[in-house]
Amino acid sequence: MRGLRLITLILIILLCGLFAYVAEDIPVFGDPDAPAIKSVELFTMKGAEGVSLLNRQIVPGPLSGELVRRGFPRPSRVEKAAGREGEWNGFIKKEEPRYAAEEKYYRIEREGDDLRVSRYAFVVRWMEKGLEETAVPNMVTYGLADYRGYDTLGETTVIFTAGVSVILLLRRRSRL
Amino acid sequence: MKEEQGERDVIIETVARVMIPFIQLFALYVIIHGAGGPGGGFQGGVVFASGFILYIIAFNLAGGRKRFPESANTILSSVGLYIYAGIGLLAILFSFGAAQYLNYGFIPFTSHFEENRALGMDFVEMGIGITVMAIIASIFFDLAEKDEKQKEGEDG
Amino acid sequence: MMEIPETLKPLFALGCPALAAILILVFGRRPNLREGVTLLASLSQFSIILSMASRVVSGVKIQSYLFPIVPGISFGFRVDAFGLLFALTASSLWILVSIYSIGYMRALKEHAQTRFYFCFALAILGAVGVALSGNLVTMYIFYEILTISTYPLVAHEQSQEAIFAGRKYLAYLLTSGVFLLAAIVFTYATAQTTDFNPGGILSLTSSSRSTLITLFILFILGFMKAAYMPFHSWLPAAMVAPTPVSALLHAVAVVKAGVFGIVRTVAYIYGIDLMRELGLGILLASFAGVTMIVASLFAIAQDNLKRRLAYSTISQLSYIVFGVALLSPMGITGAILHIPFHGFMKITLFLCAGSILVASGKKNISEMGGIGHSMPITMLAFTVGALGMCGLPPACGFVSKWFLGLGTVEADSLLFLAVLLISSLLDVVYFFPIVYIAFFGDRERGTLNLSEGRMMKEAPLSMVIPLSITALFSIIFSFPNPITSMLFDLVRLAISH
Amino acid sequence: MLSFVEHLPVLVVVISLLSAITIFITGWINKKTAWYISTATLLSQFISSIFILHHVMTVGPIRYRLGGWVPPWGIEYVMDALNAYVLVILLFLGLVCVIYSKRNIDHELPDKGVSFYTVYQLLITGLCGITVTGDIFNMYVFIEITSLSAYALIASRGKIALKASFTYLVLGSIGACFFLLGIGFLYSVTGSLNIHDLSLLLPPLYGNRVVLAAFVFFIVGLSIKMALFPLHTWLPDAHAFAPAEISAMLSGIIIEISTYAFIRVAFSVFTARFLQSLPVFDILCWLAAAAIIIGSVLAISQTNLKRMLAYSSVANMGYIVLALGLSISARKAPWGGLNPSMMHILNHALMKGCLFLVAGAFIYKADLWEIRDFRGLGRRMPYTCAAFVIAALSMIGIPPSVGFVSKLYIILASIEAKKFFFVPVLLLSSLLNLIYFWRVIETMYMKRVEGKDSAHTSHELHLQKEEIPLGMLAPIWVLASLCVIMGILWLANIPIPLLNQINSTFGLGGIR
Repeated sequence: MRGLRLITLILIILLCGLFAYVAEDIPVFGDPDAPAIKSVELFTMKGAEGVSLLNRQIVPGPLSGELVRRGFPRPSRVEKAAGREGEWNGFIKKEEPRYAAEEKYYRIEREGDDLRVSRYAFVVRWMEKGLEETAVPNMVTYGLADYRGYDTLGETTVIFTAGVSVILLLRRRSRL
Repeated sequence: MKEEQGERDVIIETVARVMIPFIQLFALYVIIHGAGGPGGGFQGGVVFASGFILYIIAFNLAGGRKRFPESANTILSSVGLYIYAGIGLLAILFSFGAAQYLNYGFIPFTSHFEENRALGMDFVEMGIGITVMAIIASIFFDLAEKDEKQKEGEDG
Repeated sequence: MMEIPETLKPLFALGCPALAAILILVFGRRPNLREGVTLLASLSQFSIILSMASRVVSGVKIQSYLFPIVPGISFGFRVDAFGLLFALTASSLWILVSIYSIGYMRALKEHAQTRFYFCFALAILGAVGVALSGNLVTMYIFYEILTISTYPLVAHEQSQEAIFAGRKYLAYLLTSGVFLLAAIVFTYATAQTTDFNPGGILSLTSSSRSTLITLFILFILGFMKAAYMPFHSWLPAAMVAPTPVSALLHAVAVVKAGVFGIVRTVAYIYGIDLMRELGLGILLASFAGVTMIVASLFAIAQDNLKRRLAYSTISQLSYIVFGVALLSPMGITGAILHIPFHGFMKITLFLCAGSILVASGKKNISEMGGIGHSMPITMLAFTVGALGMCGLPPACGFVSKWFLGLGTVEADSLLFLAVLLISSLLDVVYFFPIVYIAFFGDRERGTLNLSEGRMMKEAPLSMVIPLSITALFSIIFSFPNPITSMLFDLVRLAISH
Repeated sequence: MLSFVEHLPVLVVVISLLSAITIFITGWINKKTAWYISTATLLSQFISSIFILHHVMTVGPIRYRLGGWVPPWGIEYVMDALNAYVLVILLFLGLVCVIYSKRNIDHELPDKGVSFYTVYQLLITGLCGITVTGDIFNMYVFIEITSLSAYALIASRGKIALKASFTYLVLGSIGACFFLLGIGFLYSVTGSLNIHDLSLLLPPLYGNRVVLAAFVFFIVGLSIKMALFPLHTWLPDAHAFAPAEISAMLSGIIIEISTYAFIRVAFSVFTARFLQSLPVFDILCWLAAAAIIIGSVLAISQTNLKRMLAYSSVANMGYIVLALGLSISARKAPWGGLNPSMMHILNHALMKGCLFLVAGAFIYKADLWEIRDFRGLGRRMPYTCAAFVIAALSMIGIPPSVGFVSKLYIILASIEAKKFFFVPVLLLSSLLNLIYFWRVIETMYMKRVEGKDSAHTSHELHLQKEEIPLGMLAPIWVLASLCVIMGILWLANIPIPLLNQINSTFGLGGIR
């Protein structure tokens, strides 16, 4: 038992050390001023020729090509973001017929001559569209029970499994 | 048996008698309210089960079993999951295969797609609540029973 | 009989024992039917293989490839003259041995006879499969089947000794199987194929000298079934098996499969030229030469008849390896001829040993005084076999040894000729006493049946007939006739590429 | 409009879950229904998995959006050739084991049938869930279901099994935690949980320390789950003391599914390019080699049949992982990429499933655990022992059985990868296999029953047959005969196109 405790202690220390080493590279940890993760940076395009096109809501060819080459969906149009100057949102066509025909997908920022392309994390989408799409005001609830409803079914099953396991192992004189 | 009766505590019994209905009512509130505010099936289910647990602590195991028999426990723990999984299947059935599993919008509770989603979620939360309640109670009953048997064994 | 398409013939030849094995299991409780199946299967297998002979003699190679295993290797058969020769030997002897074993097993009231016949059929499947395989991988599959299926036969008696012998048998042979697999895989990695090709598939251009030599050693280790020294000790140990098993498997099928594999490797994987270039012939020949002489010396020391025969087998097998290792046409002719010839002669000797055991319960040579008088046919057959072993006419051992001798001359090696002669002399030394004791030994001790205590006579007819036939053939082979000429045609084809 | 087949991946999981809760209720009313419902469910699941495989092979991968949400926003099920293949294996063995369990559970857990089948069905649910999912967190949830039910099933025999199960629980939970940590790290840098999506987002981040740490966490966590050599300590006891069908499932499926999860993480979340930049797979090869040798040596030292088989499982996981480790350097079509490891996943499921079921049959009939007690079994239970011999020969690697095929292909792969060291390791291991399996066969067939040595024929008459009921014998023989049939099919390259499709999904193999 004592050996086990010692091993556990060493493991915990090792894990802490690892975490300290790694933490710098986690976006939120690395930069104290950064907001919670909202988008994932995909790539930076050098020499963005089509910035003027972005102003006109058209996706420049090289950008579109680069995205498709990397396996992402082809953007249909771009729109000025609500934020500061030099930021656009890229839209993609939705295959789901229920809602609006397009949805916000990419986030494109200008940095000097370069274009930084990111993609919104799914939390952003939940926050922005959740109420509209599910008519439930509680984000935790619609995240849990709708967007990731299947996970929750799994979790409920875990609880059920635990209960039946206890019955299997402990209960005597039962019909089960 | 006498000893056990001697352990009975009037204060705890009375408080429990008063509290349990309120605890369970609150649990129902937590489950139902899940859509609009803090709460949900897991939390509500646990709170509901805590009512039974309080009952057993205050009174005794046999009484608790009488109030919440094994058969009801068994059926309820499955019914919760039935509701959850069934709602998912209903989405496929009502849309004749067009919609995916758990796509609540296609279950025609109302004529409005988003309302359907919200209602679907409510049912799902209820399912979770029932299962969690029944399972927590079941585990507690099993553990308590084991404990009691061990005590008997030590006495005898 | 229905005409079988030519390309399917190898399959049918293998199908006979496979089907027989299943039927034997099915009829396990009905001995007559079970043994009938064995006989029928052996006859039909032999006739199928024989029917391929005429085509093969005319120079056609019957090929049937079933499916590709990996690129460059297909599971399939290619019947060439050399393979056919081995297949013919094994399947023709199967007929005789199955007749013999019916008598033997019933006379001794052996247990687990169904298992015996089942495994026997599987072993024949393995041996004939090895003979007909078109490439190393197919051959390996049957080679391993042969190993596994003979284990229950070796350990048949289920005594402590038999179990130990079985363990030894498996330990040696499966270990060697592992080496063989390694060798095959590396061959495939270098040559991208493992098909047998007259003239070889490996060459110095594809890999270095040392690699090829290492690979060759792996191959030789892989064919441990050939029972060369110092990896021979499983063979004498395996003599605890019932005599028909020792006769067919440990004198013909199993060990010959090993020798067959070595010949295949030398002639069809490496090729004579490459062997000569690498200097491997000398290596192999010296190895074989040592085994020939040492095994003969061991044989002299044995009193148990079957063990003496086993050491004789070890020695004789090395003749074949030796002949191939000379890398001269005459040597190879002698070696290939020695495969069927030695098969027939050695099986005669073993069958005689079994008959003696059944008739008298005797295993040791020293107890066999005067046995020739009460069992004249058996001992006459034994004498023929012994003459052949020593390389004396009129038995056919003379023919193959003659060619081997020519081979040594062709290879310009007087040393090897001397080895051959010394070894033949030693053969005489350990065979002659048996014959002498049998006919001129102490009659009082020898003619009583040890187990029943009464005067002994010949073994049952179903045992005497097969051994007479094999003895007869051992003589026929050394005289010109259609069978011998067909054999010679096959051998000529096998070496003429 | 989705076709019916496209609904099947999710239905396979949901049907299993529904059947678990149905068993729970109907079992309360009538105990006997449990087995029938379980068997019917598994049969229908197996049939649908074949439909799925057919669809995947002919039409292409199935992508199914649960709840109708487009992938990165919601959960997605992806069926490609890899998981369709694994799903078929898993449901097949599950079906065979449940058929076997009818008599065995009546015998071993007489009054716990209902909860046993409920948990068994939940186990199948979890395994199917891991297999079909395309979302890494969803995979974690199902790993939890699988592990929980596995803990319970192992412990179900009580007494010493409880301790075995507890060890597994502790180590398994650590493994699951590591897996979860890995998921958390990946989420922290990419904000996504979808496997396909992650594979798109990760390439720019390959140098990132978080990503590397996540990868290490995944490897360590899943190595515990799949009992890779230094982390295998939970396995022998768990395998030895569980009921027979659970041992078979554990050894044949559960650790293999963890391997599947590993492959998924390594090749789908990360990519072959990432793996090539790290020496991880080389290290895996060496660990696997150690697992093969040490597992076999430890197996030799066992006297208890089930423990011996358990250590043999450690060795066989070594085979799979070795094949996996070679997968990025060996590229030639039939043994390139994942082919050998995929092969051995199926082969090991067949062989070890059969062996464990046979071991269970011995326990069922005569409560025989120790190898030395098996004297004369070859006569008393001829069919069972014959099946054992076939499966054992297959483990040793006698052609044309499945064991030979996987050995051959792994050797070819290691030559192709120019890692010659592993060739002797594999060959040696087959000799070690020979030692410990032959000991059993020899005891069963060759050793005489004590006191009956005198006459040859007498013990044939004395020992009457005590064969197990057909309901247990049939599954054993299905597996045993598949050991040979599948071996021939592999040699004939018939299922190779399927494996090649798996490889092409991950950009491996390809030269034909």
